[in-house]
Order: sequence, then C-alpha cells, then structure tokens
Amino acid sequence: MPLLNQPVSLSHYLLVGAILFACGIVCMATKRNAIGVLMGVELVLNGAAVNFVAFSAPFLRGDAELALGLDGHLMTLFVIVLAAAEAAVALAIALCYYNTHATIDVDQGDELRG
Amino acid sequence: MINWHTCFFLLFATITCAFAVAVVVSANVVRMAVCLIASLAAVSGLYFLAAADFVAAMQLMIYVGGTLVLLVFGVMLTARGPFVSMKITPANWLMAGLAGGALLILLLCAATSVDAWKTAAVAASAPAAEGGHTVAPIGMALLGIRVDALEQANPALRGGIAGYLLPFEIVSVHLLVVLVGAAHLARARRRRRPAEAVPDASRSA
Amino acid sequence: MPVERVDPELVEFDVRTDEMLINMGPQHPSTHGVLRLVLRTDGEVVSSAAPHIGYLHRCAEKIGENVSPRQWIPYTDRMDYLAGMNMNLGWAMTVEKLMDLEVSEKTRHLRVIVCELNRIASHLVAAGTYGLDLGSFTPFLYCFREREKILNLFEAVCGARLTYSYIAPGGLIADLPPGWLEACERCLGELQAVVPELHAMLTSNEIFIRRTAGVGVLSPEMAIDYGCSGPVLRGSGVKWDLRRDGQPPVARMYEDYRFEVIAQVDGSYPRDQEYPPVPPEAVVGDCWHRFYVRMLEVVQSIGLVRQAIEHYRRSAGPVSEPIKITQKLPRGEAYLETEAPKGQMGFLVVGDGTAIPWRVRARSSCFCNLSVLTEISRGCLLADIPAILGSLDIVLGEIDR
Amino acid sequence: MIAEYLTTRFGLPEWLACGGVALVQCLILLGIMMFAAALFTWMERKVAGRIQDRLGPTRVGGRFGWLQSVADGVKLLAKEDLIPGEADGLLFRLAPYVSFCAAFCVYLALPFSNGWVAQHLNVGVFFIVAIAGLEVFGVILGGYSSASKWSLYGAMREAAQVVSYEVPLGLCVVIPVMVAGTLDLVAIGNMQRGWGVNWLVFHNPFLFITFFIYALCTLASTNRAPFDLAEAESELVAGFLTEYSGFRWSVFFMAEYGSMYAMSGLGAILFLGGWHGPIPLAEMLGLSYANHAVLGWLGDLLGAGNFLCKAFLGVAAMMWLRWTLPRLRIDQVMTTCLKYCVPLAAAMFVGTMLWTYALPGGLLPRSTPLGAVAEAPPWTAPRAARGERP
Amino acid sequence: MEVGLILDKLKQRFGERILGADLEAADPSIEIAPAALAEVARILRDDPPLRFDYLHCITGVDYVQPDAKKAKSFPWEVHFELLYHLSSMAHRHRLVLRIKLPRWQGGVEGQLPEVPTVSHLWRTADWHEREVFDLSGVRFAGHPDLRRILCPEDWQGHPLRKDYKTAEEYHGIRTR
Repeated sequence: MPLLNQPVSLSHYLLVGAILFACGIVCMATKRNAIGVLMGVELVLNGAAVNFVAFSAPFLRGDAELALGLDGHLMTLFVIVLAAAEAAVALAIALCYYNTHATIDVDQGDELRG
Repeated sequence: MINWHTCFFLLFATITCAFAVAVVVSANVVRMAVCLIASLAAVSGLYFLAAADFVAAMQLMIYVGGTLVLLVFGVMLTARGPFVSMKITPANWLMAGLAGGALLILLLCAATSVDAWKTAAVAASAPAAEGGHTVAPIGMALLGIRVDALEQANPALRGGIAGYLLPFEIVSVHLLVVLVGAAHLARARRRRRPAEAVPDASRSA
Repeated sequence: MPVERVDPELVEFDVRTDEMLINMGPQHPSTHGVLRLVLRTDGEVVSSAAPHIGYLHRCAEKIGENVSPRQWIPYTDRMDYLAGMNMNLGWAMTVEKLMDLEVSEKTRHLRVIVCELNRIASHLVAAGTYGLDLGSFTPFLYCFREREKILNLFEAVCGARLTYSYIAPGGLIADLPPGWLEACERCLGELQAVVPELHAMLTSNEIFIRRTAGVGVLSPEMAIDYGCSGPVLRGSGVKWDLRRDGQPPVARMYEDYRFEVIAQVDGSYPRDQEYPPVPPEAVVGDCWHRFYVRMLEVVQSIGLVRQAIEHYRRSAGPVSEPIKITQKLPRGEAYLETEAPKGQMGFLVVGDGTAIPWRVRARSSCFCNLSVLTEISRGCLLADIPAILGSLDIVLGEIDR
Repeated sequence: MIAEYLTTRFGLPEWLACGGVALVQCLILLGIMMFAAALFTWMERKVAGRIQDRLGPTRVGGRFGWLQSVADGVKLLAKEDLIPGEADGLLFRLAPYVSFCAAFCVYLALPFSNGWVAQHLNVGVFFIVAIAGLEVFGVILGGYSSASKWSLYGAMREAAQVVSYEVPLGLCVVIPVMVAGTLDLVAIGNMQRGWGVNWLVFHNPFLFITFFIYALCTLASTNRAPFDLAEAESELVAGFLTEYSGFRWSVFFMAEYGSMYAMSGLGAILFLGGWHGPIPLAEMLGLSYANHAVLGWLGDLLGAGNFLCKAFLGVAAMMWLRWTLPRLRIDQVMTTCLKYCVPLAAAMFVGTMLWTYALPGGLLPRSTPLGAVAEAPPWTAPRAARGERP
Repeated sequence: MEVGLILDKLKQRFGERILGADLEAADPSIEIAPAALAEVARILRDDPPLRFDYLHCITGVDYVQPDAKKAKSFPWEVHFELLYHLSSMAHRHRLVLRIKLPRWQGGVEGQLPEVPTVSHLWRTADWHEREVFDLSGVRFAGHPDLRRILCPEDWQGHPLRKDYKTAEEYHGIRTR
C-alpha cells in the first residue's frame, strides 16, 4: 500500500470520494425505505463534492497549475445547495407517498396512481 | 512523513468511510441517519483540510445543519413499527454489492492512475493550517468577478474561467421553486372525521 | 373581534402524522394531582381529551355514612384541601339546615372572615399554578408567599395549616386568639400590594394573553349545561354567585356585606376598583377571563374580610358551640350548596334519627367543571391542554372524594 | 505560535508540539466550559431565587452556596442511571455527548480576546453558527431514542424550532458580517475598538434592531425560556429529557449552558464590541504590543475580561427572561420566527446594506474593515501577509 | 315559582305519573314515576316559566338495613331513591325530583334498577349518572357511555349500596 506512506495527496481524497460514491450506490440499490434511498443519494453527491474540492486544491497535486481552484469550490457549493433542494423535494415526495400509501417501502410504489 | 495534515486526513477519512459503510450496512433507518450525519460532518473536516474553508462551513451549516435535520425529521415522521428496519434479501445484497464493488474498483483505479495526483506539491500542512481564505473570492465569483484568476498564466484556463452570476441566480430561483413545490407536495389530503366536522359552540363563540 | 382559533380542519393540511394516543398523567406535572387525560393527538393538535378520574377516590361518602357529622368534618377538609374552611362551612351549614340550627352573629362574621381568607388562598394557588402551567415559575412563588401568610393566620386560629376542621355544625371550635385581627389586617394590606404585581406578571403579560385569550372558550349556555360553577361559570359571563344568589342560609350569611359578583356582563366588569384592562384578544369564557375573574375575586374577598372584621368587632357575645359528636340528627334530608372558591360545593345529608347520617353526598364543583374539559379542548394544541386545565382550577381531592 | 516556539526553542518535533498545544487548548476550553456550566448552575439558582423573592442556595460551601454546583454534580453522579427498556440503547447513550460535543466545538473558533482563539478560522462566524446548529441532533436523538411519546414530542418541537430559527439567526449574523466585510471573528472584534460608540450595535439603527432579533433567535436556538418548548415541563413532562437521569442528564445540561455562553459570546463579538470595553482603557493605558509584548498581553487579558463579562451579562439576561416570562406555544414560536423574525431580519439586512452604501464609514469616523484586519497583532495575521513563504 | 305551582303544572300535564310531593320539607320535592323521568325533565328544562336550566346533583340513596337486628327499627320501607336537585338561574327557584326504584330490577339480586337518562338534557348528568351507576348501582337507560368513573373499571359491586361487601382482595392487594 504505497499510498499510506506518502503525504496526503489528491489520490487520497479521490479514494475517499470513491468509497463514498460506491457506498451511496449500494445504499440506493439495497434500501427499501424511501428515506434510506435518499440517504444513498446524499452519499453519492458528497462523493462527487469531495472530488471537486480535492481537484481544486493546488497543493495536493504535482501539477498545481492544473488545479480547479475556485471553480471546484463553487461547484461544490452548488452541489450542496442543490442537494438541499433535492432533499426537500424528495422528502416531500416521500411524505406524500407515506400519506397516501401508509408505507415508506419503495418496492410497493409500483403503480402510477397518486 | 507524518504531519498533522496526514493525521487529521486519516482521522476524517476513516470516519467518513466507516460511517458511510455503516449507512449501507445498518438496517435501522434512524441509525442510518445518525451514521450519515457523522459521515458528512467528517467530510466537512476533509474540506477544511483541503483549504476549502468556506465550503466546509457551508457543508456543516447547510448540509449537516439543514438538510440532514430535515432528513431526520422525515425519518421521525415515518419511522414507526415495520418501517424502522426493513429486511433486504441476500440476492439484493449480492447484486448491489457486485455493482458497487465494480464501480469502486473502477474509481479506485482511476483515482490512482495519474502520477501527478499522487504527489503533493508542497508539504500539505502549511496551506491547510492557514485556511483557504476563499470567502471573499467565492463571493466575488458569485457576483461574476474572478479575483483569483487575474494572474492566471494559462490563457486556455483564463479563457475558460467565467463568473458565476448566472448560475447563482438560476440556483436561487431554483431553490425558491423547489421550496414552494416541496411545501405543496407535503400537504396531506384533508381528512374529515364526522366527530370534528360538527362545529362546536366554543368555536363559534 | 375575530379570534385566531386553532381549527383542526385548518391545521390538518400540514404534514400528516399518525394519530397518537397519549396518557397525560396520572403522573404529569400539570394535571394538578392524579388526573389522567387520554389525549388523541395528531401532531400537536389534540382532537380529543378524555379525563379519567378516580385515582384519589377515598370513599368519603361511604365514610360519612359511618361517622357522625362532627366526625366527618376532617374528611371534608380533605376534599378541596386548598380551601378546607369552605368545605367545612358547606358541610356545617348543611347539617345546620337539617337540624334547623342558627348560629350567633359573631360566629357568622367569623366564618366569613376565615372562608374569604381561604378563598384568597385558594385563588392564589390557582393563579400561581396557572403561571406554572404556562411555564412561568416566578408568580407561583409570589402567590405561595402570600398564601403562607394566610396559612399562618389559620394556624393561629385552629392549629392547622391545611386541614383545619375549624368550622363545625353549630358553630366554630374556637374563637380568635388575641391580636389575630390586627395580624389579619396587616396581612390584607400586604396582600393588596401584591395583586398588582401578579397582574403585571400574568394578567397583562403579552405572552400570557397570547397563551390564554381565545383558548378554551366556554359559552355561558354550555357552562350552565355542564353544571359549571364558580369562576368557571362567571368567567363565561354569567353573574351568578351563591353568596348573593344562594339558598337562604348562604345568602343570609353575606346579607350585610357589600361586594361585587365578578363577571363580564354587557361587555364590562364591575368597576368598583382599578383593574387591568381586558385585552382585545380575549373572548368571554376563555382561559384569560377565568383567570381574570379569580384575580378580581381576590380583591373582592380582601374587601369582604375587611368588612367582616368590622362586623366581628361590633358583634357581642361568644361564638356558637358546635354540636356534640353524639348529637342525634332529625329524620329528613337537606341539600345545600355554598360558594366555595372552586365553585358551588353541595352537600346532602339524610338523617334517620340517630347520630350517624343515613346518607351523605358531596356534590363537587370541580367534578362538573372538569367534565367540560373534553368539550372546550377539542381541536386545541397540546400546549393548550395545561392552559385550559389550569384555568378550570381543579383539585382532585374534591373530584374523586 | 507557541508550537513554533516550542519547536524552535526546545527542538520538539512539530507534530508533538502542535499536538501538545492543541491538547492544552482543548483542556483549557473544556475547563472554561465546565466552569461556565458550574457557575451558571449556581447562578441560575441564585438569580431565580432573587427574582422569586427568596435566597437561593445559602448553605453548601459557605455563605452564598458556592459549592452548590459541586453538590449538584455529586448528586447527579450518584443518581441511578436509567435507560428505558424500549429505548435504542446506543443512540440513547450517544445523544448527550452529541449535544455536548457540538456545544464544545463552538468554543474552538470563539476568540476570547484579540487573537486568543484555539483555531483562528477566517470563516469563524459561519463555523460557529453551523456547529451550534448541530446541537439539535443530540436533542433529536435523545428524544427519539427514549421510546417515550413525550420525548418524541420534545424532539419534534426542537427539530422544527431550531431549523426554523437557524434562518433568522443566520440573517442576523450576516448583517454585522456585511458591515465588517469579513467572516473572521478576530477581525470583526478588532474593528470595534475605541469608544463604545464604535460597537457594531451602534453602527446604524438597523444593526441596533438586529441585535435584539439576534438575542431572540439565540434564546430560541439554545432552547431557553420562553422558547424552551422541547423541554416544556408543564406540557411534555420534561420533553426530550423525560427519560434521562443522572450523569447523562447533566451532560445535556452542561451543553445547554455551554451553548448559551457561546452564543452570548458570539453576540458580544458581533454586536457589542467583543473584547473592547466601552472605554478604550487598554489604549489609554498604553497596553499594546507596540509598547511591549507583556503590556500587549495585559491588554489582551483586559480584553478577555471584557469579553467574558459581556457574555456573562448576556447569560444573565437570558436567566432574567427565563424567570420572568411564560412560555410560548409552538405555533406562536413558529409564527414569531417566520412572520416576524425572518422578514424583520431581512429588512434589517436591506437597511444596513443601503446604510453602508450611503455612509461607508458609519456615522462616526472609524478604520475601514480591511484596515482593521491589517492592524491586528502581527501573529494573528495570515502568514502570507507577514511576508513569509509557506 | 313556588313548588306548589310547579306541582300543579306537572300534575296537569302528567297526571298519574306524578306520584307525590313533599312541599313542607327544607328542600321541597316532587316524586315522579321512573319511566316519566325523561319527559318530566324535558318539560322542567324547556317550559319557559319553569326553565330548570341547572342540574346540581344526582344522588342515589339506598334504603335498606342489612343488619337484621336493626331492621326492625328501620324507619323507611326498603327501596332505592334517586334525587335530582334542580334549579333555575333565570327564575331563581329550585326543586328536588324524587324517584323511587326497587333495589333490584324485578327483585332479582344483582339486576340493577333502570331509569331513563337525562344526560341529553343536562350535559352535567353525564358524569353524575356515571357516578351514581358506579357507586350506587343504577343503570341509566340511553346513557351514551355508562362506565365506572371513580372506581376501577373492573371493580366488583357498588360501594354505596348498604349491603355492599368489600371484596377480600383486588388484583392480589388485600383490601381489609
């Protein structure tokens, strides 16, 4: 494991992002609870956001001039804000679903009826 | 070389990943929410380490303090009896595990594929300890002025750098629409119970 | 003035949650004893509140059938234990009515003194605990401090601070000790100064008004229908006070006293003194008015005690002696209600010619006042339940007997 | 700074020096927080007692009941530690510490005097507001995991209340930040040096009103009466604390006092001049680094005393309110927030914006914000500004 | 209105079903047939000159001497009595309605006597009737929710009956 011996670099951050991302995917795939699925989405978004932040830090990489700089930060900010919006809507849908179907199991929501 | 940046990176990265895995593994939705909170709070620590102080504060404030409270609220509204923990079939696990594992391997390969990414340019602790001082530039960028890129050497990059005024506006309008939509969606159908449909004297008084 | 009422139909469009049944009590800080309310709630909205009583049932009526009227006096103390004097008085006068006894003038005025003092004490507890119910701790201690002074007076009279057994059928167990009247007057003076303080902390406090005005509105018709009495009835704008409108023995007791029956009639309260203004948000019959009536009655009672002290000083002769324990009761029955602090406390006694009554019945005012809770708390918020319950001012000892 | 000194003077490895300093700083902050909690427990009893026309504690530890908090602590530790059978044991145990950690983390970025801060963040304001908002998780978890309906009610109320009040609180915090032009608390504090009129609260009428909105939102976000709906002992038995007892209960309690003090401190820095007194005593006496390092240090010490006093007074005001006012109802709490606080704070924001546009320096001549940053003691400025290469 | 006049009025209307009156007592009373209670009560409440809008109390009195030795000197006949204390706030008069019932319905021990409810006329009767049912053992026909109110729901017997025997134990708790 050469990465463990090195000072922290971009790759380290990318690894964390990858793990978050994969966890999010698995979470989305396995959870039957609508809110559980939502949590998976949050993990995926954060995985992406970690990557953005990592790419924008010039001191983490050998080719500092290629760093994203502020753009990465700004993209992350947009991700955060949009994730909040997404969570609000998704939660509203989940509650609406819960109110009409009296369950939160997404597997049972297979009809196109409100 | 062990320095504090490494130390804290390992700490936060471990917390992040461990709790992310816990979110996946845990069957109880309330515990999932708790793990998610811990995981995302640690992510904000990673942002601090990557000298993205404003983003880190925002992550804490909006994500952890706002979105996740909302999520927990949703959990509490719906988590009762059978929905607290729902069983997942092994086949489901297998499929998801395979897909996730494949994706993870792919991403790991990609993450370690570029040599320049594996070597930190400077001792990483110094800029991180200083914090990024990104607040003012980010604010200016959102207003369409890139104070950080004025001396950008690479003309290709300088050409590609634009202000973020328009996206900022779009996002703000988007947020408004989303909030209105969410408020509308969450309205429950009005129920009438005969016992309550009768107006009692106290209300007409 | 239209009042913002929490209408269950209006609130329900909010995020729907499951209906929940909650037991409020029997161990709960604001049920004023061992009352259990079963609340059916939808989020914060209470769709129904059903009182379950009986946790303090001590078979007082059954005991009354096995002891003589003198011996039952201590049991009346333990009904409304915040107004033992008034309980004593109710029972004593009922037995006197059955036996057709008259008490001396001095006894009558002395009874007025202690009963009105006890009314003040009881209303102080009601006001203090009401503050507590609304989350304000300080008025509670102010009220108890003043009540303590009254209890000191009672202790000097009869040796007890809570269960007095002072008024007995036929008279009183003792006359006043020397110097008592002066102490009493001093106490009244101090009390008079405290009332404005309480008005400032509660009655005219903005948050207090918001919490109580328009909450738990009890219409006068409903109040009469449910047999409500006392400040609960008067808070609904019904000018009815047994001290003025009661059966002859009760009305006669107060016959040469000047006092106002506190109730809002034709949109205004009696104006014999300076009272804080009625806020525009308040609706007759709401929690605020019930509380206000109590506070104003404290002032009236102070005046009554002052008058009674004058009367007492002028009347000669000894106080009447109570009947003996072995005193035989005539055959027949007598029912009498007196104006206790919480409302009309009625006693029924059926005599069979022996010293032990054949049947004793206590009609509790709080019992009736509490029964209206379900009606006036429909569709209120969870936080309104203590507000409404506190404004009804119940004592479980009296409800459960 | 001290770490650098240790490294250069004693040749300690950097990680050890930094770690040691960090540990000491944490311990000091923990000590401050614990001491504040203990002091406020005692003070709350005394203040309540005095307001209620009684004495409060008088016996434990001598004349004024000094040791009452210790006695309370001993009692709480000795109490039986109950976990309801139906409760989610792990979360139930975890919840108090979540609250406590959040309250504690606030202190990490809170400057006590000019540069006396554990971690100097240039997003200090946001960091504090964000971390303080995390305290709600402990309450929600505790309420949820207790498996009691009353606790659940408390948790739901807390969640709804805190999330709502975060909005006006954030707005109120942003207004002085806008005037100061920085999120750095040390810089904001240093801007307000000089006479008391330089305090941001007197900067313009809008900020003056903002201060009171901030105070209101602080009450709500720290769960103090009249906004203590999550606890609401007359309605919800004890709300989210219903099932807690003994040590865990006291941890919640310490978190509450800790965050009260922190939020008052934040208010003191943002509005009330931070560590600068109404009279610039330190400047008059020449207590500055320009004269001598020790004198400068003394000046900072004076500043710290100033700051602690202001925060302390804020807490005292909170206590005063608690023992005076009845509790609001949940719909009134939400109405206060959404109908009054948010629009009012937004209006103050616009007002201040226009004011600063029209009168950039405020009514009184003052140093510009960016100038104030530069004038901070040399070691608080970023290293780059000192001309060093990282 | 004087009780005598009320009596005349009721007699005009209900004739036979007004069984008697005691106008001399401290609390004048009118005795009516149990079956007529609901109708009489409605008239008492709604008739404008009567307007008995306030029901103070419902009392059940058990007239029986369980002690055989004292039974000889028992001054009343064995029966059960219900007393309704009514008054009118509008007219300031009052009245006691008296209803005599057998101690047990049809003389069968354990069969509670029955009277029509008045809880639809005076809401306060709701709880008072529950209390009388609970403690004295009278069944109020038509009562919406006739449950025990003061004693536990599974309590045996009606304690204010003179022949009530306390159970030895209640849920394993000794009661004596």
